[in-house]
Amino acid sequence: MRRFISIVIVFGLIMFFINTLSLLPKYGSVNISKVSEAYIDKNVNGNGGNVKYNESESLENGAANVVTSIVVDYRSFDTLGEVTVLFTAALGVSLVLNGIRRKKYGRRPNFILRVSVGILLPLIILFGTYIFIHGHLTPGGGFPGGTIIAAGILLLYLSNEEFDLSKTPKFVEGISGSLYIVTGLVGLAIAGVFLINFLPTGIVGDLFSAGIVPIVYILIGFKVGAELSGIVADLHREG
Amino acid sequence: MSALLIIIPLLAGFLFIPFKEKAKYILPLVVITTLIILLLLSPDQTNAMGGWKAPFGIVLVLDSASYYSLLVVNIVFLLISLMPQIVEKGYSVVLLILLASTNGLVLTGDIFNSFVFLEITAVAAYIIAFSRKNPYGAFKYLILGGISGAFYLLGAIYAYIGTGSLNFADISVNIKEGFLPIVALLIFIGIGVESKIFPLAGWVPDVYDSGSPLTPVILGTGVTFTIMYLFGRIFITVFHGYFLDVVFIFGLLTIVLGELAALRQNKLIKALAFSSIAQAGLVLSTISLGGYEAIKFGYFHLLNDISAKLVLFIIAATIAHNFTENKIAGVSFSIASFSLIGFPLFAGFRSKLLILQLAFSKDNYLLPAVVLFATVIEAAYILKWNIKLWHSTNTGEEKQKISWNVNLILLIVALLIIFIGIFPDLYLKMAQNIADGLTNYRAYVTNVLGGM
Amino acid sequence: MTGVTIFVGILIIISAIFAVEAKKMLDSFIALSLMSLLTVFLFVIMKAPDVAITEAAVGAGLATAVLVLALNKMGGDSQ
Amino acid sequence: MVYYIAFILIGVGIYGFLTQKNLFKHLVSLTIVDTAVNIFIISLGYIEGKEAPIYSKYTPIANFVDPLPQALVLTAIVIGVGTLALGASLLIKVYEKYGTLDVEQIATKEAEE
Amino acid sequence: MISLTNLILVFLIGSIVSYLLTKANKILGSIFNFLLISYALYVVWNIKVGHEEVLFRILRDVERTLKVTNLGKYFAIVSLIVISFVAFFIIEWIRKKDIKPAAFNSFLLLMVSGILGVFFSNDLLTLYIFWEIAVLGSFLIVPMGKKESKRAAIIYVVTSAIGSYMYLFATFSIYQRYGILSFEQVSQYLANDSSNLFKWFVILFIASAGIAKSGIFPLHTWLRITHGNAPDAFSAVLSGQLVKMGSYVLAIALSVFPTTQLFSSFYHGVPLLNYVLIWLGNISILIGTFMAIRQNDMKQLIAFSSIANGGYILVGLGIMNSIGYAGGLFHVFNHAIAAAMIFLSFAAVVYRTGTTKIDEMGGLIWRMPWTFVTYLVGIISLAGIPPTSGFISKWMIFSSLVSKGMFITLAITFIGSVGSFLYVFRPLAGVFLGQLKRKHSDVKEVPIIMLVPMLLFVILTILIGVYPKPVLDSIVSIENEVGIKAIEHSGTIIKTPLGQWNTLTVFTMFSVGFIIAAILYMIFPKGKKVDLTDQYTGGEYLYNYDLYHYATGFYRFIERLYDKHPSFEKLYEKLVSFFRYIGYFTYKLVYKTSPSGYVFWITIVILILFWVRW
Repeated sequence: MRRFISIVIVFGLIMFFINTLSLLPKYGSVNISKVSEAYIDKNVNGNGGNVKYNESESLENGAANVVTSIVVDYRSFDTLGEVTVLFTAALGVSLVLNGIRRKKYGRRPNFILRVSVGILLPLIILFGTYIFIHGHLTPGGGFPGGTIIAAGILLLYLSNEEFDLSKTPKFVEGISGSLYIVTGLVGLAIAGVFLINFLPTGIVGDLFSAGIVPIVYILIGFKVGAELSGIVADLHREG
Repeated sequence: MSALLIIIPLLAGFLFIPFKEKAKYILPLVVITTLIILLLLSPDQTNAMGGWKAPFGIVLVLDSASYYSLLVVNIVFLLISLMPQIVEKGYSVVLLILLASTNGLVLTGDIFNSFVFLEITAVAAYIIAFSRKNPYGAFKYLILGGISGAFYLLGAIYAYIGTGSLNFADISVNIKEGFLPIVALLIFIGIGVESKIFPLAGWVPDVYDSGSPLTPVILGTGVTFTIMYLFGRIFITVFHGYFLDVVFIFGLLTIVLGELAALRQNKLIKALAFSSIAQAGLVLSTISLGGYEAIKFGYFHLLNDISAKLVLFIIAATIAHNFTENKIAGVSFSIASFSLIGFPLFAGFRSKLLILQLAFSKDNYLLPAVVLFATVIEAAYILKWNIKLWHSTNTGEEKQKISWNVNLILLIVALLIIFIGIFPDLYLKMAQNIADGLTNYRAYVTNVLGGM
Repeated sequence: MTGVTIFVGILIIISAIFAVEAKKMLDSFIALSLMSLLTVFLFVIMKAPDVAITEAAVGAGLATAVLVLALNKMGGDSQ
Repeated sequence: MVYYIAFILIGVGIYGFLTQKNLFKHLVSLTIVDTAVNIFIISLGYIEGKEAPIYSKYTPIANFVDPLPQALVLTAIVIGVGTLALGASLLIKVYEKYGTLDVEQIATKEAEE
Repeated sequence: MISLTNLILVFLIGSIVSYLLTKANKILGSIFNFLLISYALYVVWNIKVGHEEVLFRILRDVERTLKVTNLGKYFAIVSLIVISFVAFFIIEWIRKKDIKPAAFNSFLLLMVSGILGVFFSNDLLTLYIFWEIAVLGSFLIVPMGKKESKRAAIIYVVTSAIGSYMYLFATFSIYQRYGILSFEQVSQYLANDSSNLFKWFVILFIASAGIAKSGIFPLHTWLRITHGNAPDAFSAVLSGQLVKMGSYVLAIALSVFPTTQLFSSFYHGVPLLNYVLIWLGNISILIGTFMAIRQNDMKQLIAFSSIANGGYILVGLGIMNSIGYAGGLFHVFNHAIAAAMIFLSFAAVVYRTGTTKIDEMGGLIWRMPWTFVTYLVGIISLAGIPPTSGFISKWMIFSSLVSKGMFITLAITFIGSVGSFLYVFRPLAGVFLGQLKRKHSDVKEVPIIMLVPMLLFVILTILIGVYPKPVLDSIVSIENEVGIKAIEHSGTIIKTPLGQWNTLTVFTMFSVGFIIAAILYMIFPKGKKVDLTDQYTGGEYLYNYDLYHYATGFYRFIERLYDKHPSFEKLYEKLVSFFRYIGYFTYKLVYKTSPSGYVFWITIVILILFWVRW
């Protein structure tokens, strides 16, 4: 009986959403809004124009990856909010599960796991850092890079019983978070606008291009990595 | 410059994460600095984040409405930060984040940014709502908040598709014709859960009764005001009062059923939680009467309700039995409850009177009937608690004495309630400015989009 | 291209239904991570590599890990 | 037609909420709803025959899909995980207090208090 | 001579001062109270009628004014007399009782400031504001009584809230329709308003505040609990004075807004609205009388008598011919004094014996003679026996009923007064006559300070009974002000359509008869005083002679006639529990459910809005 009612309700809900389809453009034939048009051509302030990989120089935002340019430069305030959500979640998890000792799994991790972690860990850490350093060039950025590092930490937790992060993730998290805000404040001090891109943006596609975008993404990478490994550590504590 | 209001508490939060316990002492300092900055700022300015002008980048709007709302929210936070007794170990950092996110919610001029700040407030609220005694309430709140966040996000996306950009002013000016109903409905669901509207706000009694005194105090006053402000900003400035007739009906439902449900509660905090639901419903239905006067009186009543709730929740959470030892707490509790019911010499009377007069002038006979019926019920259960606490014979074994600073704050707010009852101009002027800012959306649009 | 999208879409829905209906908790978590992986694939088809990597790392990777760890902390699959 | 997939997924998520008794399943359904919303947002940005929004050797000139929904989804995914992590830890506490995760048993235990 | 506004402010500040004073020393604070109230009586006594003052401004365009009218002045004097006497009584009474003295005194002054405001406000909203202050003041004192008074306070506030909120609803609809609130303007606008329905709605809703407060039929249940359990001295004020505020609003609703002009006459010149109100009065007379007979607690007994007398006043006011209206107003005075007098004597009895149950007492006449005298004169006035003032007002009401030809109402009021003989006699016999209980043998008379106000009341009743001129003069001035043909009277002679009535001759006749009876009592040998234990009981020695006290179940034979009477208190309790059930239902359904319940409600809201919107 309960199943039947919920099916009817769900069907009604889907009909509600489908009814809105008449408003939406057909799948695949969306016309780009004026805002994203400006983001792609990088001429929000009007001095953009046709951007060409490896040629166009010192644009208003040098990031090759347009999504990263939106996430870290055009709508950087969102990301600040985003990082705070993760920060509060990690803080919440540590407040809720205020365990003290490291929880032992009770059985020695088997041999294959321990050996493969020894091999895989440096690769994972390297790959994670690669992602958030090249955030403004290749897809991915602070968030996936940090998560990959945290996955590495998780592997460490699984592979040996005594491993435990003490307060280090808290410090890394605190420092990288406040550095991110400080870069924003420097922009406020120099140009009177918070989170402005005060460094030269260089050639699109170079490693050292796009002003503060790579710096901010690296900081976010550290912060997310520290927070998520903090969450993993808390899940491994008890008592 | 207005970004500093959000950044400073955030920076303090980030810096103090490694030593959470010490954060209790810098919380008042941070709140005072934000207050000073706020007083230095001039009310109508828009700051584009990252230097990108309005529809493209994110914009923080500081007009008369957000200026005074910020003032109220920061003062509430200041009062709470001056009472370290009610803030448990390690929760001051969460309070810092909550202050940043409430300031952000008030200031932001971008719909997706308001979604992010709403999520931060929600996550911080889940943590505050958690307590060893009642983790289930916090979990239910989390699920409800998650779902409402998803719907709010859907609403934001439909608004983006409808107008091409995410900026409030842009949406209010050129949202395509058919999109308004769907966007208004989804945003209504998203905010409805937080603003305690009847069927959506199932989490309120369990969360307010979570045992730690901080939860009801901060959620009942600071966060409620911010959410009500956001409600006004979106449904009046952006949607030009489109969805308000539906909200009116939901508001009435909230008042009646909120009061009735309060009638049978045997715990004081739960009864007060339902009373705050009912008062929120009253504010919403007054606002949705439409027109400048309605909004002004709605927020005036909200201010009165918040000052009364601040006192009631602190007392309900700290000492829940007789007042014979701590007289000041008893007196301020009675003053706050009389103001809630609307006895003449107190603030609540003024706002209820003005609301009734407004409803009659709009030939709406339903709202006054509901308000008066609800006040009769409210009088019944609040006065029952008043008497039970004043005349309770069981001198509780744990002789809980309220410390002096909590008593001082209770007294100040109680005297403020009486002062407003006699000279209501202080709150009225604030409510007037908020109503000004919210209603003339032409000024808002030109202010934000620079006359585009 | 549309044939592949539809196929992946249907697979996602099936794995989601399985995740909801599964009796044992662990099966539903695995179904959930399968669904995340399929969504990653869908994002790649829809030309959104950034989101694909994030979903892969965060959605499939960490979400499932957190759920399994929490389940483990509660004494295995007792329900 | 990806819209239909997204809507059906939201339906499945809500169905999961309405029928399931185990609180963990509610967390799973919440993730499903979040993923469904993300799919819906990305599908609104997809344009037939356009490339991923990254300037690179293969796509030097701007012939891109709409990048803004992708930026928004980036944030939405991480918010989803944040809530999930907090939800899981709250669940652990609920389990410690009530000894079960079944909604009915918790209701009966709560009624006893 | 300070203005009214300052007088009210003095009382507001006075309440704080008296709180501090009584904290310092109980007696000092109560004396301060008494002096302040008697000063107020002095100010009100010689305030000039028509004197007007602007108080303060709430709604922008209509400023609040205070105006002294004859009606207001009359009611204020009656109330202040009662309260000042009770305040004098409290000076001694407050020492022994276990209530919180400081709070008691300060809230008493707060209530008096509210009362002053009510009687002198010139428009509907100021009256509401001061009405609420008076309710607040009295609400704070009531729970200081016995255990049951905690619940009584809630019922009291809720009932008066129902009444005053209907009143407020009517006030705002008047303000919305005419834009003005002062009594004269409103009555003019009402007079030439076309829609009959609106007039009915407004008058009935305004009268509802009076009905709630003076305990008329539908909203009468709070009187028994509140008067029965409030602190003893305060229930004198409560029934003597607060109930009269309700009659004041009824008087306004009936006479200031002249119902006779507003509505066509329905029955011998009495409009239909008045007729309905008169019938409400009748029902409350019946309820009051029949329920009073059953009561075993003396304070609750007199509470029911207040319901009955409230009914008398409403019947009097409702008839709206000169003699009936005058009768109603005069009865306000009489009942205020009589009820206050009786309650004070009960307070004295409780002060000494500590119980209010009639069957636990007996034979107190030997120990407390003066209290007995007060009580005796009080019930004589309440029952309406000639030498006291009570008779005049009842007689006026009877004659107006006869002249109007409303014989059913006449029959009911007659049953009411006969019934009042019955129920007033019960405490007399149970408490004062009969055998003195052994545990009360050491009871002494109450201290002198408590006796003075009681005896003053006695003198006042008899004086007005003999020489009603001052009260009749003010009634004449009220009737002229309200536009009803004034009654002609000269000193002690009252002319009515049925002939005239000279109080002086009646008094002389009665005193002569009284003296003769006293002489006979002296001459003839008094009966042999028989000690209770001197009983011939067939060899079984009587140990516990209390059994012979016949106060228990005094009117058992009458009560058996209507044992299964419909009780309105239970009806209202069922109503409250119905609301409580709705609350429980919503709480269980929406707030206490599992997360799937919450999601269910969200989807339901979406579907409803979807279905409604498209």
